[in-house]
Amino acid sequence: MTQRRKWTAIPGLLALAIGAAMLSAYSGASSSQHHSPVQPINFPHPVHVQKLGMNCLYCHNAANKSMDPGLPAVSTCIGCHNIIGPDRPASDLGPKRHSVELDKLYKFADVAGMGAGMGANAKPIPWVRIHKLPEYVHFPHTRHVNAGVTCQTCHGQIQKMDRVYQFASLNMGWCVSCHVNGYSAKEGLQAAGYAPPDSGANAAAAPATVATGERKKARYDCANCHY
Amino acid sequence: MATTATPLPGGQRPNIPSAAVRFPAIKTYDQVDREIAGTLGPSLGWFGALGIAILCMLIGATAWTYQIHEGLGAAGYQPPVMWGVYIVTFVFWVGIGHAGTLISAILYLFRAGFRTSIYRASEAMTVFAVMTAGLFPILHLGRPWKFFWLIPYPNWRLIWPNPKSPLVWDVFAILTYLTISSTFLYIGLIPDIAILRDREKNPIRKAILSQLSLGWRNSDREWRHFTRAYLFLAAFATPLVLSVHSVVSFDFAMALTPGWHATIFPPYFVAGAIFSGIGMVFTIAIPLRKAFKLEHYITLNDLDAAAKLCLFTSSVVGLAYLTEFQVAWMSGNRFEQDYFWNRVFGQWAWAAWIMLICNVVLPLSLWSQKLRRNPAWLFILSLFINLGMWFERFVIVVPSLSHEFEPWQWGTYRPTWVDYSILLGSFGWFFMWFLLFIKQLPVMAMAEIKEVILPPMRRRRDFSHDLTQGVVDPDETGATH
Amino acid sequence: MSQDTKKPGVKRREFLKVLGATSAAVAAAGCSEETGKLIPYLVSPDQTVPGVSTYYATTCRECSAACGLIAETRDGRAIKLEGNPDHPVNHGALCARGQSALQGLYNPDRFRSPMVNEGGAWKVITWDDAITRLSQGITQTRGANRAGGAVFINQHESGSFPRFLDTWLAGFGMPPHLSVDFESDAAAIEANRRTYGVAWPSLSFKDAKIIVSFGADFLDSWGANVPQQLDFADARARLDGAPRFVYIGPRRSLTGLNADEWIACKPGGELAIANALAGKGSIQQAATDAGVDQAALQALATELAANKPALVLSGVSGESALDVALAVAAINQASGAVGVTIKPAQPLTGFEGIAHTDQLLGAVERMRAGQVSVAFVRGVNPAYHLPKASNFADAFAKVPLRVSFSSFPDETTELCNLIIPDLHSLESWGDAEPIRGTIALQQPVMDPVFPTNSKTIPVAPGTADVLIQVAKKDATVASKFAAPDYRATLIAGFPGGAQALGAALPKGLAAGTIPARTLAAAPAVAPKTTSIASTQGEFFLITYPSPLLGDGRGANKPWLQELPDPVTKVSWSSWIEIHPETAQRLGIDRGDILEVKTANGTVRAPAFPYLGVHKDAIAIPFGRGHRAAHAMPMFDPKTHTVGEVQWGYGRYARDLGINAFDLLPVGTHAAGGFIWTATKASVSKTGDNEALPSTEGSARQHGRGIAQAVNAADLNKPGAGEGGEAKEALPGDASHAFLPGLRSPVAADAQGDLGAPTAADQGKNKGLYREDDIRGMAKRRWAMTIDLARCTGCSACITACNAENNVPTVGAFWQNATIYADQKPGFNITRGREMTWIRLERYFEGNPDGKFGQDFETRFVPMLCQHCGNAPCEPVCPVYATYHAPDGLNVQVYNRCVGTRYCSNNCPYKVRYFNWFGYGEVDRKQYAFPEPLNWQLNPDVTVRGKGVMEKCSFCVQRIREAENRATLEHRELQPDEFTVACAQGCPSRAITFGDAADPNWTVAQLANDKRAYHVFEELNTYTAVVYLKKVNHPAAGATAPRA
Amino acid sequence: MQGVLGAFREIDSAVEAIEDLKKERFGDITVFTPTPRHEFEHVMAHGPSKVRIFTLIFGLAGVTFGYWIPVWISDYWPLVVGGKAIATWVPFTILGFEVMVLVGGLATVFAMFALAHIPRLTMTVGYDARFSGAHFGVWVVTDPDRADDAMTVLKKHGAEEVRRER
Repeated sequence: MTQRRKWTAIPGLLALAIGAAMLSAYSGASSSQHHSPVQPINFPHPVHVQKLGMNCLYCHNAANKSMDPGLPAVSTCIGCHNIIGPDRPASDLGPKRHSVELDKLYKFADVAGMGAGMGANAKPIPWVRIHKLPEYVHFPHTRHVNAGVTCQTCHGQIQKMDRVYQFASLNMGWCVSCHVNGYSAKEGLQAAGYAPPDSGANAAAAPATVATGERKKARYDCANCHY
Repeated sequence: MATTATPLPGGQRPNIPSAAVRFPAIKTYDQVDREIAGTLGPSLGWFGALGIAILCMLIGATAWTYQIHEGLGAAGYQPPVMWGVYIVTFVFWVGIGHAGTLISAILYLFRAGFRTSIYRASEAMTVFAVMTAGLFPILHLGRPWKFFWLIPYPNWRLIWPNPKSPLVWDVFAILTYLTISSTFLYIGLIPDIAILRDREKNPIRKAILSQLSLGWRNSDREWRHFTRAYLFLAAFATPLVLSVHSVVSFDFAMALTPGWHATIFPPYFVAGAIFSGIGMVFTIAIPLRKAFKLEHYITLNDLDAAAKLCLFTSSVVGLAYLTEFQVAWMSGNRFEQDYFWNRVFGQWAWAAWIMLICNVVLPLSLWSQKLRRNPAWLFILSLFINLGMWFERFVIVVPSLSHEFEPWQWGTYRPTWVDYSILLGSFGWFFMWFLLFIKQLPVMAMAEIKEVILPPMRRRRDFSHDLTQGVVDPDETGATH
Repeated sequence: MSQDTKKPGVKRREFLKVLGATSAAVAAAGCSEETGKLIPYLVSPDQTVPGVSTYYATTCRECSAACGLIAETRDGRAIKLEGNPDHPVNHGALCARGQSALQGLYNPDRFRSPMVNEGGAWKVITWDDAITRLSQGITQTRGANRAGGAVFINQHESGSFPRFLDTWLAGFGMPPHLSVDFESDAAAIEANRRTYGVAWPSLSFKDAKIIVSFGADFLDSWGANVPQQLDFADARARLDGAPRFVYIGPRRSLTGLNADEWIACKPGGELAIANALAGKGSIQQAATDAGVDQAALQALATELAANKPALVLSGVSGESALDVALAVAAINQASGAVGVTIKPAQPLTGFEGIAHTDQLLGAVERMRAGQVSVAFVRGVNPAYHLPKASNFADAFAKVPLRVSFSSFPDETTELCNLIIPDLHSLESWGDAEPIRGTIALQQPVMDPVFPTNSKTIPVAPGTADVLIQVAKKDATVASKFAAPDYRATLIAGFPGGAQALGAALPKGLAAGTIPARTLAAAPAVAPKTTSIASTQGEFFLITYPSPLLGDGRGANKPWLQELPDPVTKVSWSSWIEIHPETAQRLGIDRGDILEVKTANGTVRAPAFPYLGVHKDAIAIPFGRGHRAAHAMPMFDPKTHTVGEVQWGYGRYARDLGINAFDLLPVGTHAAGGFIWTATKASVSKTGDNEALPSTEGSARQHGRGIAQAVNAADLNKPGAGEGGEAKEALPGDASHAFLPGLRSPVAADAQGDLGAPTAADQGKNKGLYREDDIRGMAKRRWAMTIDLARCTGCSACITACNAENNVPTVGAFWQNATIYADQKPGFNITRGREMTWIRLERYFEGNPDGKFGQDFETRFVPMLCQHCGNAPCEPVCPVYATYHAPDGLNVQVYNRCVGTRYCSNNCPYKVRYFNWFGYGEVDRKQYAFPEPLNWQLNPDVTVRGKGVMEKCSFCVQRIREAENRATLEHRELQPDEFTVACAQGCPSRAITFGDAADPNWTVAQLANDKRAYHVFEELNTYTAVVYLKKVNHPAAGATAPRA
Repeated sequence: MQGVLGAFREIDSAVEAIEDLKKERFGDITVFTPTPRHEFEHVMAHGPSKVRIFTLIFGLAGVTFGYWIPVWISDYWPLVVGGKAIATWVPFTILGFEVMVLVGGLATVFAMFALAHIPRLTMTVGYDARFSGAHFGVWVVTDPDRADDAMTVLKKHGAEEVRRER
């Protein structure tokens, strides 16, 4: 009466399952990191930021004074784009070409043609949201921006993204580690691709911690963000 | 085969733990195997009972599903009474569990002979009771789907439970208790499963049984380590059983609430737990010995001994009740005094008196030996004890909360059908497991019974020093060559 | 709000909808949830920064007082109403009703478009259609030459609109409108006019040496209650020379409960007393007539003589109302009150030109006679207010064209045949002259909530605009209405024109007067005074307007329905007050359903044994008992479709409680006012009993010292509270323990800068810790003081909290479980499941045996989370969902809570509230914020989901906001820079909030007041909420009971 | 491995058989008994079981771990609750105890498994189903030439059945 049974299999599998569950929980498998949805208009950050050198605050105008960064109104787009139409003549910027995206913009804004203002039945652009914190998390952009946290710290090299994707995991652990270990405005600037201002006016403008490169810690008890 | 207990000569009560008289009516190893293994075949009545149990469980499950969907408001909570039937029932079942461990572990250490026949059943009872109890803390959560947040596991939020909270102590205590007691049960079962395996004809069942028996061979080496390990497990389980209910009592004792905030709680709860457990053992064992015709295994001596234990714990509990009042009285603490007055003469008098009568007054009957040795009475009494102990927890939980510091927030409590269904369901769940158990696995430790009865001998041993002379008849030991 | 924010119009509103939806999402929702769409503005409005509040000054229209409002708007939605600090009338205070205006604005049962009743069936029409129909109707009437017979019944309001309306009416040859306010005290107004020549002089409680009130409930709804309350509180909070307050009347209202002495005369007895005090008639005679203790009366007379000036008020509503008022005026003049405590020089013009009930009844009679060609109703609900005895419905039906401008489906509107819903006052332009010489402006703080259904009219118009449109359609009238809309009309009429208006708008105030309407007294029916003595019944029936629902206008606002009545603490139900002694005699228990019968009608409602009502009387409040004319099914959120009309004043009001007007005869007193105490009634038990939805557990504090009081005499002992025997005089005085107790421990690691110990902490002042304890003391300790000498129990703080913190209302009958569960209004309240984070406990002291006696005292205690430094709730939470924040808050983390409810069990103050159902989850029937109520939700505060605990957070969102602002401006927080919602909303300034660790904050000083004490100090919880003892002014000889 | 198996009905005869086998220097003897009997323990004269050592070591490890978890947790994210110290060792004793029992108990069981060579994947030669019932088995490992002597010894002591196995 000899028998070999895989009696070891059951506990073994159980152990594996538990391990997997813990691992996924720990690695934040539930986060929507890296997802990069198709937008109604494929807005090229590189062109606006890198090529034209626009400041983030030009469009996201509340980022430094409000909880939420603010989204450019359609009129803001049209402000420039009723001069810069879909059809680009050949110039030092490059050869002549036609921009489909701007057509879309014109359709949304109900713009007859270049120079014309917004029409009567203009519709807002239904941008797809990428960076979303749960409702019970309160993230004041103003606090971070004014502490010298640059956009790139959380949003990645957004000025280089042809299509925006979620750079950080936005997990609580990710937030907290920065609050606990502190943040150096200097590195922030470097992340944004600037040399830290050593002297002159812009040094004065920048937060004091920039020059020193000291790491500024923040409160990390729950009620700082959850209320 | 022997069907009824053969009375001893002289009719006096021999309580001498001599192997010879432990089970006077059990003669041979074969008899043990035959009789106990014989109880395993499913019967019609068994199917009926199982059906009822499953039905009750389903009712409970439905109610729970509804409650999860609707929110806890579906239950009868009525602030300030934020804990109700669920916590009451939780403590009740944990308490039930304790007697099992007491009998199988503590009495094992004390070498109390009468444990042999009932410990398997009560150990099983422990495991299933704790399985039932374990459901309730989850069940009473506002967001039950988040219960695992109470367990310290590494997570990407980098946050952990609060080890200062009695509820986290509970998690540790209950989980440990469940693990250890089920291991203890299983270890004890291994040799018996081996017996079943060897008696089994049906190949499939045989295969399964030989899996469960882990290839146990009864070799001397196995027995040697087995007995040692069993001893140590018992040694662990003994303080564990004391700690678990102390921890449960901390849920209350650590709070500020008048009627909860008392240092007497741990011993008081442990005594209560064992008391209620013995009650449940009676409720289970007495019908069992009748149905399975095992009266000569669970003898009147055993019941008698258990009844004494019951009487003892009952009086401990009674003393605890009195002490509570005395402490409140002498504390000079207005809140305590108001509360305890309200408990016995106020809105909750009815519950308090049910508790006192069932737990303190009725068990006094056990001073009479006649009643101690009367299974019918023990069974009825045990039902009262179960009721009384449920109400003890009710009296501790609900009235305290309904009559706290803030008079403006004094209230009352009325459960709804959801509470009742889930309470019913818990009994269904418990008995479902228990019924399944008794027909799949032996309700008595065959190997251990063999250990205490006379081994087959070729030569007649001299029992002249033993007052039970003549009990052992060489012709019946089958030692005939 | 300048009109360019209007440009985005409809599409803008789409955006708002999205916001509304997202902000209503729930804490319980997981982290990786469906990420939504981001809808940008089309044109971003200047002024507003997304996510930052904008504040607009405007005027409150909930009652005649016209208080000043500051409306907080976020991303184009009004989310909170607060008092305008610069306003001359309310000085920044605001009552519960005023704050609840928001729920009128966002009421889910508001009409979304005009409707017409054709052949008994209602159908929705476009705005253009509505306006056309209206002008056609009017043209026909004029054609038939019956324009003279028109009646326009308007909710009374001050400002330009009445005159504008009269001009409009006159343009079509119609008589001036009736400006009706059911809550106004005609007798007082008439007496004032005769004595001082103004309708309502402003009152000064501060300057009075003694205050006597003949049933004038100046803290409930009599007169301009907000300024009165503020002034009263200031007067009483003075530690020396505070005036005693004596209340004379058969029922102790909220005002009466705040009195030091109650003289319980029987209804109608006031006249005798007033006359006696005025010197006409003997005290002894008066005592016997009024059935009161002669000694008390004598004492009062002498006291009045001794303390001048007095402030004596009359708010009696009986047949003798006017006589009492005149007698009272005489007393005032005798004690030299005029010009000191009563200031005719600064009249509250809001009370001018109120048409009284006799005039309204006159109109009704003309309707019945068929003389009325067209009737307009705006904001008034006569079908509910006029007793059944007046058969208003029949009379009204005789009018061919019945136009309603009401926004809500009330009883009268249902009887009309054309509905052109008005805009809410927060959506429309207007003005008022609350006090002579000051113009208060009313500007729209947001776009109309509901889009228009018309191509040509981009934004839903208000009544004024509609009238202008109608006028423009008529050649003869058009000339008078050149201005495009009412706003333009206002600017035209405004002294200084657009320039000045623009300048005035930010503060919402301007100097100047609004020309009063030239009022020809509308024909009235002769006063039908029915002598109460002649009526049948063993009890006097006292009816009174509820301090919260008023005469019934508030009934459709869940906040007000849920807010426990300040006196009886009952919500979501009507009740019948009867004295315990009488109740015992008749074997009536609390909640027994009584049947009250008068010659005019019968009602059934649960009994509420109440110490404060005369033993020969029963009292029933107005406000509930709204009914649809035709039987309407109970509201069911499952089957209900958005926009479906909920007749009977909406889902929250219909079939809820009883309408006390049904019991009353049509009686008007000499001043033309409606008589509330008009008849006797007989009471009988019906045998059934229902639990009253009340938040009251035990009305006695069993000597537990929750609400402590001290007699003024003891208080003024030299050196009270500074140790020694003076301590005896102030039991529970613990000021010595405060500042240390009010320090707040932080974790060994500093938690940012908060951990840095202040100089005070070096070595000593470790609060509850040993000096060598490793924990540092935080820099901050947010704390609160509540002055019970100021608190009047008005409950405005609760509404303020509800509005600020998205606290759900749970009392509607559908907010209960589904299967086999009572669908009863207030069920959850009966079960003690109310959610209000701050509650007002009302404890009675004295008169324990419940016998009829006048010497019982009432103490109100606002009870909220005490934010203990040593909080019992914290260590028991298994998941750290509640803990002690470094800045001293006891924090509740909703998204971490698993709902063990252990914290609540362990909280001695019982101030934690559990979400038994998904009150905050959109798709549930228990959802507390049905569209568009959810537009009001505060985006800064998480809406809690099913199964989590919640509680007062000390408005942590406001703290964060202030901190953010400070850092943005690179500075530290300034002392008293901001405050929390309840403190801000408290009309009597009883609550002070701030940083107790910094002596520059007011709260730190108040915490050391000699009246200060902690509740349950013996539990060593080191609460952050410090109460200041109530101060009693017992009559000479008597001593107030104390706990 | 081969040897001789004898099945006895009576315990005393089995014991005597073993004694004789030992006298005759037969090697590795295994007894199969339905229930642990001291008679066999004496005659086999094994030393005490090693399980105790595992129990001790893992018990101590458990209590250490049980203290360490809560201390580390509290210290990892220091939040003040109820004004208590961050790491409060007194209540942590409870966790320490529970974890000690858990780890110690399980360790004991696994030690028993390891030492007793269960679970075993195959029932090795020599076992007979009767030995869980009412029979005592004596299994002697011998080389074939001495098998007969062993069998005689067993028979002599009244073994019910004696057979060779391989």
